[in-house]
Parts: sequence; structure tokens; C-alpha cells
Amino acid sequence: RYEPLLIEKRSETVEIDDAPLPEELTRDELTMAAPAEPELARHYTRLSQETYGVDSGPFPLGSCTMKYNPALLERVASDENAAVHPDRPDESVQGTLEVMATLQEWLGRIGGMDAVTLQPPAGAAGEYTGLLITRAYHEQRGEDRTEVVVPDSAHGTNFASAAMAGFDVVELPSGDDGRVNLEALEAAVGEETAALMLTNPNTLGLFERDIETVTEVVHDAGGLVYYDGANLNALLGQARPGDMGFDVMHYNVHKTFATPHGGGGPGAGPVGVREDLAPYLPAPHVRETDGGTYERYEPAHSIGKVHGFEGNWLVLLKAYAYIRRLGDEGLADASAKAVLNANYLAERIDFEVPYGPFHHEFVASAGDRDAADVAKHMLDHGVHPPTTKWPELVEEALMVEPTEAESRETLDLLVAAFDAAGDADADALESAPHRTTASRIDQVAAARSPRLSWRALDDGGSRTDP
Amino acid sequence: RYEPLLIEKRSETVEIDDAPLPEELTRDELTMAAPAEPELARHYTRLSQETYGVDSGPFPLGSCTMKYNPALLERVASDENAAVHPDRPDESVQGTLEVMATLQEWLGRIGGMDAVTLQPPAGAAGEYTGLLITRAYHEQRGEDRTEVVVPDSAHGTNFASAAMAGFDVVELPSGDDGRVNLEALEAAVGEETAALMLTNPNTLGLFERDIETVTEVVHDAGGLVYYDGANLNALLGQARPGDMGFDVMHYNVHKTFATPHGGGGPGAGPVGVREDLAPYLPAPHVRETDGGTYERYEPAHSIGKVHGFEGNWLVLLKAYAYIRRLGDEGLADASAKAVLNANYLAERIDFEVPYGPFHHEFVASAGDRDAADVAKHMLDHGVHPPTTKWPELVEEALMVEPTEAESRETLDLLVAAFDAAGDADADALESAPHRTTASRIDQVAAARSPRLSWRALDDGGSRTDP
Amino acid sequence: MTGTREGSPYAPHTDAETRAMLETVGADDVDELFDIPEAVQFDRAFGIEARDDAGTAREIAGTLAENDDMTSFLGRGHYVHHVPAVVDRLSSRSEFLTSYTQYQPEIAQGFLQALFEYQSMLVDLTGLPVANASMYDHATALGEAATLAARVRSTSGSRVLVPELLPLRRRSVLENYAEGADLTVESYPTDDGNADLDALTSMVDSDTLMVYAENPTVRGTIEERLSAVGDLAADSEALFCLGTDPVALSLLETPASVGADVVVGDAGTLGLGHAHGMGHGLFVTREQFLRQVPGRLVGAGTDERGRRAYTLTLQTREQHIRRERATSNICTNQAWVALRTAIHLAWLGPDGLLELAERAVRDARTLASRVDDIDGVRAPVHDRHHFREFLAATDRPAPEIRDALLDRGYAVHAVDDHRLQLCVTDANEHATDGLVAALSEVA
Amino acid sequence: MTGTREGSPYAPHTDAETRAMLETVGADDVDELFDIPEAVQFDRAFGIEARDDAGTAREIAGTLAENDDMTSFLGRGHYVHHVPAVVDRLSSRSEFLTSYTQYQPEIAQGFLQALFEYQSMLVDLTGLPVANASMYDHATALGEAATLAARVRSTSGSRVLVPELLPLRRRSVLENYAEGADLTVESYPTDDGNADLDALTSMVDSDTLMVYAENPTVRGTIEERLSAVGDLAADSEALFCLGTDPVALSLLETPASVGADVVVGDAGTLGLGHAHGMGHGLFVTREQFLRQVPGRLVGAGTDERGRRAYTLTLQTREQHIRRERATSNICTNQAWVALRTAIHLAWLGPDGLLELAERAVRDARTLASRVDDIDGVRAPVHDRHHFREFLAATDRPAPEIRDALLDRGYAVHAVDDHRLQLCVTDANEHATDGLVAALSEVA
Repeated sequence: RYEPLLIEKRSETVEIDDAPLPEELTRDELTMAAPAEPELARHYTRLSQETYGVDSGPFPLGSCTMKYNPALLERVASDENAAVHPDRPDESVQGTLEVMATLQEWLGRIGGMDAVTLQPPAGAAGEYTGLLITRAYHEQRGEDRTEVVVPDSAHGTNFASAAMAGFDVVELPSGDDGRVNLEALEAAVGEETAALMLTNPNTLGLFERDIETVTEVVHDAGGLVYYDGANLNALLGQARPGDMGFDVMHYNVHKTFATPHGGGGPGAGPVGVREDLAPYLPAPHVRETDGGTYERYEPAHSIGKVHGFEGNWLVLLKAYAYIRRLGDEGLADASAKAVLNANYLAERIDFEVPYGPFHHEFVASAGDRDAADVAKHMLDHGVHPPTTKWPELVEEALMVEPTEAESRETLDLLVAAFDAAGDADADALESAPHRTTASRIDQVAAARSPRLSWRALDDGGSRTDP
Repeated sequence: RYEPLLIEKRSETVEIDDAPLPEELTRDELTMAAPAEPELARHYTRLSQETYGVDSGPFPLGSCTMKYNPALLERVASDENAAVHPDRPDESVQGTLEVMATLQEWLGRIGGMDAVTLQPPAGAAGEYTGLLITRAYHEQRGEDRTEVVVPDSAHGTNFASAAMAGFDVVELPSGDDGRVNLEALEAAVGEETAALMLTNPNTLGLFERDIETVTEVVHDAGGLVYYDGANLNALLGQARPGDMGFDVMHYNVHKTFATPHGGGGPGAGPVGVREDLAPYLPAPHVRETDGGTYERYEPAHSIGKVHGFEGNWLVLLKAYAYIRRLGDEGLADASAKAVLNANYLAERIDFEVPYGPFHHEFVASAGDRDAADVAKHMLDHGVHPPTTKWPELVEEALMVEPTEAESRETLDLLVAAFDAAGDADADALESAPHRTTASRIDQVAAARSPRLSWRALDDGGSRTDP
Repeated sequence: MTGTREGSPYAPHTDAETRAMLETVGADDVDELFDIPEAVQFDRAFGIEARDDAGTAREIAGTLAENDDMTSFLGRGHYVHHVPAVVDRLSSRSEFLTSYTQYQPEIAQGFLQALFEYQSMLVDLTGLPVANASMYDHATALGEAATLAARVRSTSGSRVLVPELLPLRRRSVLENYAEGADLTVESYPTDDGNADLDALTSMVDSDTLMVYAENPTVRGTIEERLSAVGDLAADSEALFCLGTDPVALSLLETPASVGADVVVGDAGTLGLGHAHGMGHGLFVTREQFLRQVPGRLVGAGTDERGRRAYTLTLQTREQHIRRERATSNICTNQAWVALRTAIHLAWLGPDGLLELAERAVRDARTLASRVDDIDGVRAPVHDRHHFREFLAATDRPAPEIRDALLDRGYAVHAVDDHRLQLCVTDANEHATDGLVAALSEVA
Repeated sequence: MTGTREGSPYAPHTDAETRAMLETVGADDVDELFDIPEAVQFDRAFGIEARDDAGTAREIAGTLAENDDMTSFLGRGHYVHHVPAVVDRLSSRSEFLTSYTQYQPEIAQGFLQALFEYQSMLVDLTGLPVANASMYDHATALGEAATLAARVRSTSGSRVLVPELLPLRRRSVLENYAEGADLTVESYPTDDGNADLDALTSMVDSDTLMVYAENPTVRGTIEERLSAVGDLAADSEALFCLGTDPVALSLLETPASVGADVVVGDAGTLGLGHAHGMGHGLFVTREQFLRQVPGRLVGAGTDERGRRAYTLTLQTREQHIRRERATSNICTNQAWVALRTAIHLAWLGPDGLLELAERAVRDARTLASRVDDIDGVRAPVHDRHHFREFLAATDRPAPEIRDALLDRGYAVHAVDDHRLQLCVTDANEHATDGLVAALSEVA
């Protein structure tokens, strides 16, 4: 059953005429939805049931690491003592600061980094922060480096973050094996190079075998190497960006450390750096004092701030709980099982996977089928489909990341969904899905005449619905 | 999609051989479901989605008062300070005891009773408790009264509770107007009468207009009059059982005071009594001392206990929050709107309602249709149907209690569901439902060869399912 | 906000809607719809002041904060194991929380399956084939066991024999049920905490309807000759009822193997934390008593499409159909707690559950040994294996020690003048160092 | 229990399953599947010890308990209103919590509708037609407003003018965004808390890209001549960006009516409680800037059956398609907080929301008056209408008073040597008596 908008169910307009302010400072009236709590509860209960989450079934969205979000994390984050104002003096929030300091330390160990800021509120914000640090670092050294090198297979955020930080983007073509081509890299890198941004394993799931050479080439040119942490779930305990020569990195705690994705956020994107970059971290940073207490301070050459306060604290707290719960063995096992699951799934489905050996994710090709159609067809099997049509290195790409949280049973469910789409004829593919809340949505039409609020609707409202 | 049993998904058998106990004191092995947390989460998420609750839509189950359960109540009950052991000394649980003492007091005022025990863990347990008090009261006075009079239209629990308390049940036939027939009452009541049990308004939703005479007749015969609180949501602030001459009553907090029904419980069934019955209340009872502290004590002629400890505390705490949230005006308004909703719904549907004027609930007749079929047909409209085939005073009864929490809009939804069933032909009625998780279930067959655990299943397991 | 609505914040009616609805029913005012004689009308003045959401929450939190913050080593029938967060998360889904008894199984398959799975778990734990969907608590389940015994009795027996150490509160509930069924409750002696088998043997006769034992006992001792108790009951055609809980069941001899006819206990030991004694009664029995079982039963059946489906079954036992001849008056039970128990059990799995049970043995043993090392204290009092709890004898009067520990933030039982009782589980084991230190100071 | 699994408790694999899966992929060991040169392999020894569920929860609760328990009268950009329980109950439904960006709208209609409704609420509150589905926070939304201004600039302007009182932390974020876009940030003077219109008039020129004002200001004063600021910006073809929040928007002049081009602010003021500065940025603008908006936009469309359906739209603005020419790098945003904000707004309704807003005016006025009655304190410092917060001048050094109040359990700002700032909302209004009493003692 179709769910009307709240405002279609019950709205109310209030005239504002006896406010405790002069009339010229206030608005005249206010119109809003005005449901009673029982109506509100049913509305959002129904909306939730029309939403597919990890708790609904497998969610192998490539590069998104949609792993199970432990209930424990929500309990921990609901602690009343976690609910503090950011301007509380340090001495009155020692608990909060201790959690932050410890998380900084743990993330440093996990990434092989010397110092970590928790302030960036998302992965892309982490990239941006890392690039601001890069910029400040070069400036401090009196160097004017204007270019950031980004492989063509990189996440779109890499390009956008570089541009937002004021850099020119130099795109690096991938080699035939799907990895960095060292010759192309040497050609791209030079005295204008502020940094190379790289994710490893890359978006094809391939480990950059020449990573030590790659980082050396960039370092030799005076640039820094940035690690995009989106794929860190492949490597926990197996390898560390710091050990590979990366200078700066971000962590996606909502990917690697199981904090919920929340329909699009909030996440958190802490940034780790090697020791000589630590003075550039955002303010405030948290440290333990000699006396064993914790304090906030401004690093010597701080880039200033990338968030109005100190980032997405409640998300960071959940990541802290996850890391503590798993410990060394749990973290390493998470990556091991994530890689096992990707390999098992790729082996079982009837789709070509052109590049390998891959790790926690792989990119299959839908061949002469439209990858988006394949995805829509999979919806009718009650699973979430993979990321589609990207990276473009693979024709009609299906980018698959099952994560460690799927059992063999759910992977087999995915196999069935993949293969049903593989066997479907053109009509079946194009008309799918049929069993979902909405059938195929015309996104082109929606973009052509955008209707972005209820006031823009002209479809007569919910009452016209059958 | 059909959800397999947990044990069909993943089970494990563990041999017990190195326990810290002599082998002869332990079992040999243990077989259980062994899901990982992600599997567990998906299993119960799916099961929840296959369950219809008040948050799913209207739930007009007669005599059950399925009103909205405010989120506030759950928050209050999750307070860590509420989580105490019952054997904590009084001085260390003053907060818990204060809540209990205040709730006793409030319920007393709401029912017009002088003393209230919170111990009975459900409405039926409240009835039973009230009858134990009745028995003790008569015994204390040296009277041997063996009969409890119950109207034929009463809840089944009244009969069963009387029997469990050791009384003989005398059934009282209803008058033509659906109410107590005074002549029949006088004939039924005598020196054997321990008590009359009555709900008012009765199960037809009718107020017993002669209630003062009724209670007088029983009192004159030396009996007590028991008020079944199942229908109290009709009367809040409008009338009080104590003022009508009732001596003992129970309250269903999961009906009247909005604590959740939880798929069948827990509820709570506090019992109120007039002053001279207070010494018989269960132990412990809670009272405020002269010093303003709270203590537990054993009433002078206590019947002892009806629950191993002090009842369903977390449920009682929710009821306390509800009463405090609403206050005098809110409680009275709840009843007013409950009665308005019942009258509106009855007026709108195309079904005969033979008895009136009714209050918070009414009993319609399905006439020559099977009331159970009508209910099944309503399921396909996405609503919960009424109670069916009871009370038997009405042919093919449909017992409807919408509660105050339904809006006119959802009542209109119910009207559509009722009338669609009213208009349906025999085939449509008998084959319904079609849009539910399960189609019509053969309950007779299920009872004929009961299969009560997974070990009794012989259907080949979930794998055989299409 | 919802808080600005007049009257009930949970009644959605605007004034305009109320007027329109009144018009439909042909009344000018809601008061007209009430058919209450003036003499018994009430003026709604309960004297209970309303609070808004924030005010209600704040006031109650403030009141509950009057409870002292302490660590409890209390047991004696109300046990707590750490409840994982996933139990809260899943059981609080509102479809579960706000549903009711599954009178319409076609739209309640989820809860019915959850209860069927709960029943299945209890069947596997006890070895007996029929588990109901929940009772109120251990004590009322025991009472119902006695009335079941009365209904199925093959002799004219009316004696219910219970351990002399049975907690008075549990016994009191049993006695109320017994009185209604014309039964008498009598104590049999115990020997160093456990059933005194010789004494029991001499008591059991043809007038004995039921013998009740608990394992572990209320003092935490583990019974060692339950099969003999079972044989004794069987020989005199009495029912053997056993009291226990799911954690103990995972490790100790199965009720089936010792000849139990009915198993009762508190299943809320898993799934509920400290709840001031709120629990959830388990009730499991033999196939032959199926039609005399009290409470709800969920069975598997098939729907019209031939698929497995679940439904309440054998409802003709119940009060809404059988009325005064019902097997019990129970209607609303503890279904939601049963759901929580099932989730907790499933989360634990057999390994986790056994780990809890083995810890209950080991941690009690360890704590008793540490307590025994304290001057003026000897533990355990009973020379038995223990489960979760044990008695400690004290030189100084036990109530004084209890009060002194209370001041230090620890709650323990003083069972008599010179004996304490201590209960340790995974939920308080982390605090044993503190307890031992405090006890060393005050013993 | 899940806790007895080796390795990750959230990987469901039994050893047998792992072996079977390895066989399928043709490996003997999971290690074989890793293609990592030996030189950069790591031995998994982070030195982080695992804890079980109970231990993790207990440890973290213990650490957080190191935070002092106090009542906060802090504001200055992080505001708290009482969040009703229903917001937690509904937003924590796991379908919402565990879903992600709605790349497959056919199975995400619920969340998309919730975001569409959120956007609609912001449109109604601001009077501007385009609201996005969320930004990180107020400060980053302000930064994005500046880069939007740079993209749409009709002049060659590069100056961004902001109030001199703009909090440094918000300004610092803006400066980082500005630097990447080759903009400069300059302060304009304020007059008794509000924008100094004369000074601003003299500063605005053809090189001015954007004028930023806040209402209420960070000192809680309510701007009185915003239309003039809007006119000033319009006259020089600069964008007028206004900072505010949903509660203020419900009562104060609408951004549309004062000529705002972009509205930013913290929408998490509703839906989030105290969260150490975590928020949720609102971003609303004119139709003409639609294709330059940063972040996600949800639009209504139709599905193949012709029914209304929701979908992410205008995605060609975004980084995953447009890469370095995207309107922003934002990907993961604060969608779940937007859901919470929407639920909170709907729960309040217009009456409830206005009540909160009017209380923000009245309670601040009342508290200022009470504080003003204290010897050695004068409040409010600014002769303006206030919203939630105000400055109080003190004879005794403000930091000393702040510290003394801290000892008494109250947190307030000391904004300079002799001025405190106090913020009052429905969430701490009940504690004003205590604050006034404490302040009377220490001022």
C-alpha cells in the first residue's frame, strides 16, 4: 500500500500573531504536517518497511562495505554520559577525551600512521582534510605544488576533493592489469605534484603489487602519497598503508568499523598522517598529558578546522566500541572472511571477472547486458544488487563487495540472483523489478522536471492513488 | 518469502565432556540453533515484518483495548535505575518503592478504591487475586460461601478464575436488553454467594444502568461485587467502580494504561479493594511511612502471594508514566474519544448493531455470514479485524473496540474493510485472505495432530518450500 | 508538539474532526454518548497533574535515581545474566511489541514462529516434548503444575511435597493454587542443601499427588540423586515436577533423563535483566499431559497454499472457550519475554550457553574459595557442587555484615543470623574483587 | 554465544563452512587469497585486546562515566532541545539505520520519502524552493555556500563578508573552503550584537561575492534589518547567505522574505541531543541555483505503473559522475540525522515548534532579567531581542565565575574577561532556579 506524505495526511497552518517579538521580526504563518504520535509512528514504521537495509538481507554494494552493524554499538552510543556539549571544559569531559585519544591511537596502529585526527565527518571530508594538510605541508616548505595525481579507476570523491582543495587533477591511466602503470606514473609525477591519491586494493579489488615503488616514485618527486581508506576492510592485520609508504590516509569508520550507514550517513573519516605531518592536523587535537589526563590543543601548524566542532562524535564512539570488541584477531579475521567471501561469490556466479587476484571486492562484467538492468532484475530476488557501471575499466561493470558478515547461505542466495539475471531475456531484464515497493522509476524524467518538495507536486496527492 | 526456522538455518551440537562437574550430574550433549549475530538480526527482523501490531495499523480487537503504546513509556522503563533485584533492602530502593506507592494511590483514585496491590501479573491473575481476597474475607468472617455468580456474557477468564480459586460458578443469563436481569440476579444470589463478577460497561459495551441496585442486591445477600477492569477505558474520569458499589476490581494496565501487549504479554493486573478488604491484600504491600520513606510490609490478613516476587514491575512502571503523562484531563479525554470512535465506526458500517447505547466498544452482527470469514476477508485490507463469534448474545458477533488512538482516517479505512467483507460473495469470504504472509490456516488439522516443536516437524524442512 | 494537544496526546482528533464525527453520530457533545446514571457520574478530578514528555521522563528518572547505585550479589530465584544489546534491538521492534495474542495467525506468522522456536528450544533443553508459550513466572508455573497434577491424577492423592527450603514466597503462591484445587502442600527435609532422599522416601505414599524438587536448589546446590526422586514419584504414581532454568538446563542432567513429568522455572533468567522480580515462567511436560497443559501452545500447520504455517493450537483447553473447565485462567501471558529469552538463547548458541553454565559452577566455586579465605567466614556451607550461588557462614551476625556491605555498595542476602548467601554470574563477576575486599573489611 | 566465536563475532562462518568455501575457490588457506608482497605484510599485532559484549559495554560506560555530571547552559552553535522518545524509537528501526544512499530507489522508497519530506519541511520553513538532503554541519554548509557563490558568480567578486563575531571555528571551516576556491573572507563590524548596516554598506562592492549573516546571531541577538542586508547584497550582485536553524525559522522572518539566496545552519538542533558538536547541516536555496547545489537531492517521479515514486535526482552534479567538476565532494552525508530532524519536526507540528521558538525568546528574556537582579551581574549586555542565549556582564572576572559554577554543576561560557554567555531551552529551563542561585553565590 502506497504511503501518503505526512502533510497529505494531516497538516495545519498556524497564524503567528501573539509572539513575544515585534511583528516585523516574525513570519506571518507556518504550515506543517501535524500528526499525532500514533499517526507518526505508523507513518515511519511503514516507511522503514519500504527500505532495504543490511538487516533485510545481503547488500554487496561495491566500495561501500555494507557489513552488519552490531547492536552493541548502538547501546554504547546511547550512554547518557556521551551526550555532552563540545564547549564543556576539558576537565569535565575526561571520559569523552579519553575515548577520542584512544581511538586516535588505535587507528594509528591499524593504519601504520603516527597521528590521527577524528574531525572529518565523512570519507570525502577525510580526503579533503588530507589534501589541506598536503597543501599546508608544501606551503610550509616553501613549495608551490598545484597538482594531484589520481588514477582513472579512483573513487569520484578523490577528484572532487582535490578540486575543492584548490588542486589541478592529473588523471593517471590504469595499466592493462588494472593496476598503476609505473611508466605512466613517472610521466605524470613531477615538481608540480603535491600528491598521488591511491586506494589499495584498488577499486578492482587488486593489490598494487608495486606499491613500494609507487610511493618511492612520488616521494622522489617531492610529493606525498595519500591512501583512500575506502578499501581498508581488505587489509586489516594483513598490511598497513603506513608500511607501504603512504603519508596520509583516511579511514571510513562506517565501512571498515561497522558503524551504520544510516541511509547515507553520518559516517566519519578520521585522517592519519606520518609524524612530520602531525603539526598540520586540524584543531583541536586530543592528547594525553604527562599527568594522565586528556586535553585538547591546537597543533603548531594546524590547517584550522574542517568541521564546526569535533566531527561526528557519536559515530566515532561506535567505531571505538567495534574495534575494542574485535581486537587484533577479530579485525584480522574480518578481512580474511571478507576476502574469502568475495572469492567464493566470484567463483560461483556465471559472470566474467576480468581482473584478479582480487581481495574483498571484485568487478564482474555483465557483458552484452546492461549492468543496471541486471541490478534491477536482482531486486526481485530480495537482495540488494552490486554497484553498477563503475569502474569503467570493466564493460558493464558489476562491482561486488559481500563483506565478511555474509554466510555461505546468503552468498548462495546472491548467486541465485546473479544467475537468474544472467539467464533472463531482454524483456525480463528491462521490465524488472516487479516485486518491489515501486516498479522501475523513470529517473531521467524525474531529473528533467525536478519536484523537490511537496509544494512542487502536481499529481493530485495521494488520494488519486488506486 | 518464507522464513526458515533458525535451527534449520544453522544448528550445532556440542558434546559435554569437560564440564567442571562429575559426569553423572551433566547431560551428554546439547543441540541448539547457533546463528551469528547478523543472521539472528535478519531472522527476527523478518519475523517482525510478518507480525501485525498497533504500529502497523488499526487493531479494533474487542475487549482488548489495542491503543497506541507511547514511545515515552519504553524510554522510561529502560532507565538503569529501574533494574533492581527484588531482595534489595527497602532503604536502597526508595525510588522503586515510591513509584509503586504512587501508582497504588493513583489507581485507587481512578477506580474509586481504597487500596491497591500491584502484584497480579495480568488481568486474569487480578481476577484470581480478587477472588482469593473474597474467599479470605468470607472465611475471616466465618462464612462458607462457595459460589461466584458470573453473567453469561462475561469474559472467559471470569469463569476460569472463579474455578481456580475453588468456587462453583453460577451463570447469570443476560436480560433482553443485554444487561443484567435483576430478577435473574435475585434468583441467583443467596447465602452461598461469595461474589458477583461484572464488567461495566459489559462486553456489549452497555453500561449497567441499574448498577446501584445490582451491587445492593449482592451486598444484601452478603456477597461482594467484583469489577472486571477490562472495559475501564470506557469510563476514565466519567465514573468509578468504587462509586457504583464495587468492592474489588482489577485494572488491565496493558489495556487502559497503554502498556504494550507484547504479542500476548506481559501485562499487569493490579487489584483495588475497599478499605475493609485492604488487610487481605497480597504480601508485600508498599506504603509511605510517617517519615516520608517507603517500605514493604505484610498486610494483617494477607492472602499471601500470587506472584513469586512483586509482579511485572517494568510494565507497572510504564503504566505509571502513562498516567502521569495524561493526568486528569488526558485520561478523561482518552475515554471520551474512545467512545466517540466506537460510535462513529458503528454508525458508518453496514452491519447491524443490535444492542446500545454502547460505549468504547460495540458488537455488530455478521448476520448470515460467518463472522470468522468476515474477519479473514478484512485481513486483505491491511487492517486487523474485530474479535469474532463472541459474545454469543449476538449472532455471528463482530466485537469492535477501536480505542481513542485511531483517527477518523483510519476509522474510515476500517469502514471500507468492513463493508468490502459485507459486500463479498460466499466464495470470496471463504477463500480469504490472499495478501497475507500465510493464506488461510487449517486450525482444525493443526489441533488434530499437534506439532509443537521443530523436532515434531515432518514436512522436510524449509528447503521443500517453493 | 504532540504535547500541545489538549486532552490525550495520543488521540489524534482535531476539534474540527471531533465535531464532524459527532455530526455523523448525531450528537452535539461527546458527553451525550455516555449512558451513565447521574448518581454514579464522576467529575474527572483524580488530582493527577499531567506532565509533558520531557517532564514525565525527567520526573521519573529523578524518582528512580533515589535507588542507590550498587552491585548486587543477590540471587535466590531472580537471576541476571548479561543481556546482549541485540535482544533489546530486536525485541523492541514495534511489530512485536505492539501486537497481541495471535488470534489471526495469517498476519502474525512472525510472532508465532518466534514462539514456536521458543517452545522448540525448551523442548531441546528439557528433553520433554511439550513446552507452552509462557507463564507468568516460576512460582505461578509451579502452581499450575500442581493443578495439572490434580487434573490428571490417577490416584486420589492430594499431597504436594516440596523441599523444606523452598522460598516462602514461591511456596505461598503454590499454596494459593493448591487451596483452590483442594490440595495440601507439605515440606520434605533436606540434607546439606539437597533433597533428603531417605526422608522423602518415607513420606511419599499413595496420597501423594506430586513431588517437587529444584535443581539447582534455592541455595545453589546441585542435586545429585534426582533420578531416585523421579523413581520414587513414579512408583507411587505421583507426578515429579522439577524447577530449574534455561542456563542450568544446558549443563545439568536433562529433566527427561531423571523422569520429570513437568518442568517449571524462570526462563526470564535469559532475556531479562534485573527487573525487580519480573520473570517469565517456563512450563514443559510429557506428551500424555498435552491436553491438560495451561497457557498458549503454538503449533505448526499448513495454509491453503500448502505451506508450513504456525497457529495457536489446542485452544479448547483455554478459558475463552472452556471457561470454568479450562486448564487455567491464563490469558495475557509473558509472550514478549519469551521472545527475548529465545533471542538470547539463539545469540548464545550451545557454546555460549554452556559457557554461561560452566561459569556459574566455576565462578561460584572460586568466589566461595576466596570468601572462605577471609577470617571469620567459611564457605561454602554445604558440601555440594554449586550453581551461581552458595551460603557462607559468618562469625559476626550476618545481618550486620549485610548492612555494612550495603554501605560499601554491595547487596547480599543474610539468610539467617550467621549465614550469608552470595550469587555470582557473568553480570557481576567483574565486581568480585571489590566484594571480597569489602567483605574482608566487615566480616 | 556470539562471543565464543573465534575471530570476528560478526562473520558467520564455521570452520567447516570456511573449509568448504576454500575448496570451492581452490585454496588451502585464506592467506593464499591475499596478493600482498611479503615486504609490506603485517602480523596483525595491533596490540588491541578484544572484549566480549558485556566487557566492551562495561568498559566504555566506565570511561564515559569520567565525564562530570552537570547541567549545561552552553550554546554558541550547538543547541539542544528535548528529543522525544519516539524519535529514537522510529529512527533506530534497522531498515533505516543499516541502509545506505538510495542508489536503488525501488527498494528504498521509505527512506527517500522521509528525505523528500525533510526537504519539504525545510522549504516550508525557509520559503525557498530547493533544500538538499543534508550536509555535515552548519560550518561546512556555510563553506559550500561560498563555493556555490563562486560557481554562480556573475561578477569577478571574491570577497566573502562575515560578521566579526562569527565564531572562529565556523570561520576557520569557511576559510578552508574559501581558499580552495580562491576566495577571501573578511569581517564586517557589528553594532550591539547585530550587523552594523552602515559599516556593511561601505564594505560591499563589486568584488563582493557573498554576504553572510546569522539570525539569531551567535550571541543570541535577533537581527532587525535583514531585508536591508538582502537589498545591499542584491544591489551589488552578491549572494546573501543566511545562517539559522529550524526552531528560529519557525518564528522569525522567513529567509525568502528578506531576500536570502542560500540558507545554511544546523538542522540537528532538532532530532539530536547533546552530541559533542555533531550536527546536521541544512542547505536551502533558490530555484536558479538548483543545478549548482551540493549534496543529495530527492525528487518525486513516477514508476512504470504510473505511481508517485521518489528517487535521488540531478545526480550529474555529484562527484561519482562529475568528478572534479562536481558541485561538492560530499558523498556520505547526515541522512539519518535528517530523518531524525524530520520526525522531531513532525512530532512537534507547527504549534509545538512555535512553542519551542517562543520559549526560546521568553525563557532567555526571563533568565536575563533574573540574572540582572544579581549583584555584580548585568544582563542582557546587548539591547536586543534574544533567542535562546544572551551575554551577561560581570564585575568579577568571567572565567572565575565560570569555574566556580562548574564546581556547582553548571557549565556556562565565559566569552571574555567580564562577560558570560548563557543559553536556555526547554532542555535546561527546569534547572534555571539552580543556576540563578549558584550564580548569586559566586558572582
